[in-house]
Formats: sequence, structure tokens, C-alpha cells
Amino acid sequence: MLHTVNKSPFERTNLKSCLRLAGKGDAIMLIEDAVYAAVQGTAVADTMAGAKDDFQVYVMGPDLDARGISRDSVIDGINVVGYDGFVDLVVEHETSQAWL
Amino acid sequence: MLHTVNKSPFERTNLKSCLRLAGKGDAIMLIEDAVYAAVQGTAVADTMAGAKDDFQVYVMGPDLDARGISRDSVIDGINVVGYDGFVDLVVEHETSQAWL
Amino acid sequence: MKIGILVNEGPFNHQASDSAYQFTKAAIEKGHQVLRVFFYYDGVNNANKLAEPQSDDRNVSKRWTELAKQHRIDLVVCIAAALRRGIKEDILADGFRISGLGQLIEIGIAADRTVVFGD
Amino acid sequence: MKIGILVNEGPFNHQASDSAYQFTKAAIEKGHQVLRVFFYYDGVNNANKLAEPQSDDRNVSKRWTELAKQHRIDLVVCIAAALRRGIKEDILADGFRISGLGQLIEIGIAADRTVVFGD
Amino acid sequence: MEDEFQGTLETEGVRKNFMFLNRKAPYGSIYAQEIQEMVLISAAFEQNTAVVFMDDGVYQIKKGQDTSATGMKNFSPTYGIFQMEKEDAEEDEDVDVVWHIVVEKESMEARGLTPEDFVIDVEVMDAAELQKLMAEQDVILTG
Amino acid sequence: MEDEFQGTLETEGVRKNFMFLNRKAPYGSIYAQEIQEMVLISAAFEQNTAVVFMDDGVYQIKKGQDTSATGMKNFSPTYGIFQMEKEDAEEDEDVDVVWHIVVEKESMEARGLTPEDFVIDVEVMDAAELQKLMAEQDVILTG
Repeated sequence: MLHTVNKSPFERTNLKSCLRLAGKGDAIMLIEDAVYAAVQGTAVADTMAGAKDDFQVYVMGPDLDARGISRDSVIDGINVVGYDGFVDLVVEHETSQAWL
Repeated sequence: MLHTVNKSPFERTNLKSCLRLAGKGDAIMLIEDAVYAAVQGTAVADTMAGAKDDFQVYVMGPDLDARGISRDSVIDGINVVGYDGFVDLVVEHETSQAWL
Repeated sequence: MKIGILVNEGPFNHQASDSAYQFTKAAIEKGHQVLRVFFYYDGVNNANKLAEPQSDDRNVSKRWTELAKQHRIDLVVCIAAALRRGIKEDILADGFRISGLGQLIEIGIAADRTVVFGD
Repeated sequence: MKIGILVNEGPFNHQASDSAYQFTKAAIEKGHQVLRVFFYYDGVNNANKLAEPQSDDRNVSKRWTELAKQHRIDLVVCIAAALRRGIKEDILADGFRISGLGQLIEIGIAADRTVVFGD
Repeated sequence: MEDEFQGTLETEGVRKNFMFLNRKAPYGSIYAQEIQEMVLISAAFEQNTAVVFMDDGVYQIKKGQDTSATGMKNFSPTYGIFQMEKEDAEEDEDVDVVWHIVVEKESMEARGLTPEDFVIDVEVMDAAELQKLMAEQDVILTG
Repeated sequence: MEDEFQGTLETEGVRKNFMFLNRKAPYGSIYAQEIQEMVLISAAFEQNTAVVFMDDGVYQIKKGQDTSATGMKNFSPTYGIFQMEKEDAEEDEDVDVVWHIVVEKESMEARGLTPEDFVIDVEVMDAAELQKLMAEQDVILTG
């Protein structure tokens, strides 16, 4: 299963709900304001560093760029993809769940 | 100063930011989905029970009613008001800040 | 007392416009003067007169129109936000007018209280 | 692969429609078939043809129209959500059509994948 | 080609698992109300249906809603139709669709609620059980 | 009476303290972009102005924004105008309005950011200092 999260982990609990309900090995795609969750050195970085052991975590490159977040600052093991990579993830997983 | 909060404390951090920035003795008006913060026996009830020592806390009665939250279940010391009471609070305080 | 209101969200999707309406009505009933209600961001969508909610639901736009008529309230829609979202004179509900963002700053300066409703 | 898209938010106020557009474009470029894009909740506001964003910004509604024309994508606006918000034939952008919510359930049944974009 | 645009998609004979995931409180935003319409329309397509209330979504089915003073529409009676659809699906031998109406236990408890607080009968599932149900879905719609 | 509807409100000779409170991240929603227009228009009214970035609002002024691949408009250069307005207000002896451009320290640090990360010069205030500034305001606008 593919989970998409689009809200900032600092302001909303969407990511937390996603992590509670996602199954081991599921893919999580961080888009829009959720890309802040993928960055090193923040107050939520530890949560995400832990999450990537249980899940495959992806982050939308164009959304990082728009927000001025360097791709180098992304937590190791989180994969930066583009819209085409997002499409591939949707194709690879039978079901998508958007944590709106 | 009067602070208004309209978001659920379970889903968003608006109330937390309000409590961090509000000055001692300020008034806090809980409206819309923030009325859930005024209810006894929830995971955030302790925070609010503490907050009412530092602030004057009010909750919108019609928003409680709409959501099926009994006025009897409101934490002691939090005052239930209507739209007219909200107007009075705005008049009593020189500045209103909406924690959107 | 002179009160000004800012509405940041459109009808139905968020409660902001409902809360602002109930607040405005209560303020008038208490004898206060509501100088102006300013609609910004998606709030401009409140002025779309084509809205036809189900018969058992409130009509948010019409309700503003009626309140404005009854109490001579100035309902102002921000022109820049409205253009961006396609709210134009052709579909503008009665009682609303389109004007610049300066009309919001005027509220802040001229009113004794400014109250914001949003998401 | 057959993909269906649900857009829950209007233009500009949230990024949902932008993300959905970029995703749809990328899916088509990869050779997938986008069966239908369904607009629900405030998403119906994407179909307002009166929108005139600033010249240095994207035109969200027009961009959908052009993508639909180029790739024969079915853009469907939910009639109930649209009526509530005042999106009617008079102001409906090219390439969009108004229909029932059943058209969304059809996506779920007929498409291999359904992807939701919202707030 | 042109009829593709106006036509209906081929759905005959396909039965999928649809989940409608409710995570938002009622009235503060419209999602709870408009997703109801999705569920009702979906029922006509005879798909397997799971309506899930988690996070603030559990508040949607709280008993005793009275919206008169806010001027909004009380849409909570409509949840009764969900329950009827579920009962119909269970009783009608010609229809073999499966319905679930689920509340996530963790969300319910964090809000101090119990199944007696709800306007309809629900299955209470913990996060692990709900995760399994979610993994069985073909389509998850949310708002 | 009819001109009340079309007229402008009396603002002559009044100077108030206006705060524009930015708490939302850019691009995910439009608030950051449209509140910029409020600040710019407000400047023409020569009011005391405090532009505050707290919570996810601190991300609004992050350096290096490049929106090309999302197709959105990069509005971060406009913050430079805020700084110019502030500098003008400080330098022009005929104008005695006060400008503040503030970042809340706690919000900045939680996001691993420093003042060097921002496109404009900011005053960093902790919550206690910001609370004092907030208490001095006549009008607080937000989105």
C-alpha cells in the first residue's frame, strides 16, 4: 500500500496517523507541506529516521525545491523522487491512501 | 487580549501555539472544532484544566450543541457563552487574535 | 462600538463564514455598528450568487445579502483575490461590492475592533 | 494502467489541484491512461472559467482545460457540490462537464488506481 | 472517441472493496457531510463498503447533535441510512456485498468516547485490526 | 446613507499598531502569498507594522525557493520589499512609523533553522518577547 501525506508534521497529526496505521513495508510518499518531515535536524527528524526502518519513505523533489529545502538536507534513506516517480509508486502499489 | 481558537486540539497545534503566546490573564475563546478542547475526560483535558488557571477560557455553546457535546461535560471553570457573549468578549478586550 | 470583520474562507467548506455571520448578527443585535465585512482568500467565494444549496440547508451567500440589506452593512470582496478565483460582477450577489485590499486596512484603522474568521 | 483522480480542493487556496495536475501530466507522459479527473468538495471551483490569475502566475482552471483537450481527459465536476457553491454551466470552463457523484464511484470500479488530492 | 467524454465507464460485474475514511470533525469543515453523499451513491453500485471513523472523524457520529443555534444543517440522522444499508446487505440473500462500519479504538478512547455515544452501531477495531482491513481495500476515498 | 456603502472609512490622522501573523508554510496553501499583498497595501497607510513569522510561517522566508518544477509562482522575492519598507521607515525622518520583522525563536529552532537561512533580516524574539509585542498591537491580521 502507498500512503500519501501532504501536511506539515509540525502543525497537523496526519503523519502520526499514517505511521500508526501503515503496515510494515508500506510506502509513504511525502508531498506538499509534508516534505518538511524529510529534513535532517528538525524536532521531528528522529520520528522520521525511525519510520524509514519500517517503511519505504519517499519525498517529492519539486516540493522540496519550491520550499528552498536542499535535497542534501534530506534524511539518509528517504528517497527523493519527482512526479514521474510518484506515478511509478502509485502503479507499484495496488491501493493508495491519502492522509488528508 | 482575546484569543480565538477554532481548530481541534487533537488534529492541529493552533491551541498549543495560542497557549504558548497568550499572556497571563488573557481570554481564550474556543469556537468551531476547538470546542472539543473544553471537554472533560479526553486526552487533552489536563492541558485545558491547567490552562484555565492562567487564562479566562470560554467555549461557544452553539458549537458544543451542534457537535452533540453536552454542556455538562465541559471542564469546570470554562465558561459556556453564545454569540452574544463572544461579542461582549471582543468589546471587553482591545485586541483580538485569531489562531488560524 | 465600531466593529470590522474579516472572512478568510468560502461558504460551506469551512465554518468561518457561518461563525462570522452569527457573530455579525449578534453584534448588531447588541447595538454595535458593523462597519464592514471584508472577504479575502477563498472568502471571496461567499459572494457567488449562483450558489444553490439544498433546500434544507442554509444559503450562506443569500444570508449575507439579506443581513446587509437589513442593516446597511458594507460587504466588500477583495478584487485581487476575486479575480484569481473568478468572482466577477456578473456573478456577484446583491449587497456585495468588489474593491481593493485597502478597504481591509481601513477597517483596522477606523474600527474599534477587528475580528478575523478563517480556517 | 488506468488511473482515476479525485481533486478535493479549489484552485490556489491549496496545492491539491496543482499536485493533481502535475501527477496527471506525469502519468500521461509515462503512457498511462487517465480515465477521469473528478472534482468534489471545493474542488468544483477549479471549473470556474471566470478566473483571471495574475499574469505571472499559473492559470489553474485553464491548465486543466488544455490538458483535457490535448489528451482527451474527462474532467467531471460533481453536480451537488457545484450547485452548493455556484458552479454552473454559465461559468463552466471548457473541457469540464457537470455530472453526478456516481461518476466518482465509476472511477473506483473501472480504474486500476484511484489517487486522491486534497487538504 | 467523443463519447468517451460523456459516457459512463465500464463497471458491470466488478466488485471491489471501497473504504470511506473519515478523519475530520463535523461542522468545522464540510468533509463529513459531503463524504456521506459519496457513501450513499456508492451503495447503489453494490460494492463492498467499509466506512471508517478515526481521529476526529469519530466525532461525526456523536449522539445528540443540535445545530439549530449555528444555523447549519444537522446531517447526523443520515448515518442511520448507512446502518440500514449494512443491515440490508446482511439480510438480503441475493446481495452478497459486505459492509463494515468501524470506529478506531485509539481515536475513540483519546476523546473519552464509548460505543454508546454513537448514533449507529459500530465495530470497534484497534489500529492493528484496522490496518489489516485497510490493506484489503482496492479503493480508499477520503476528504 | 447610501454612500456609506461605497465610501471609504475615515482613517486620516490615525496611527495604529498592525501585526501580520504568519503561521503557515508557503505553497501548500495560499495564505503566505496573499497576506503579502495585505502587508504591501498596508504600508501605504503608514501604520506601525509588525510582520511576524512563527510556527510553519518561518518557512515562508526560507532562502533558495525554486518553484519551477511545481508550476507555482515563487513569491519569496517580495519579502525583500518588506525589508525596504522597514529601511525606508527607519531612514525617512518625515515618516515615524515603526516596522518590525520578527521570527519566533522557538519555531525557528524546532525546524533547525537560523537567521542565515532567511531571505531577509529578521529580529529573533522568544515567545515571551513576542507575547509582549503582541500585547501592544491594535489589530492582528492573519490567514
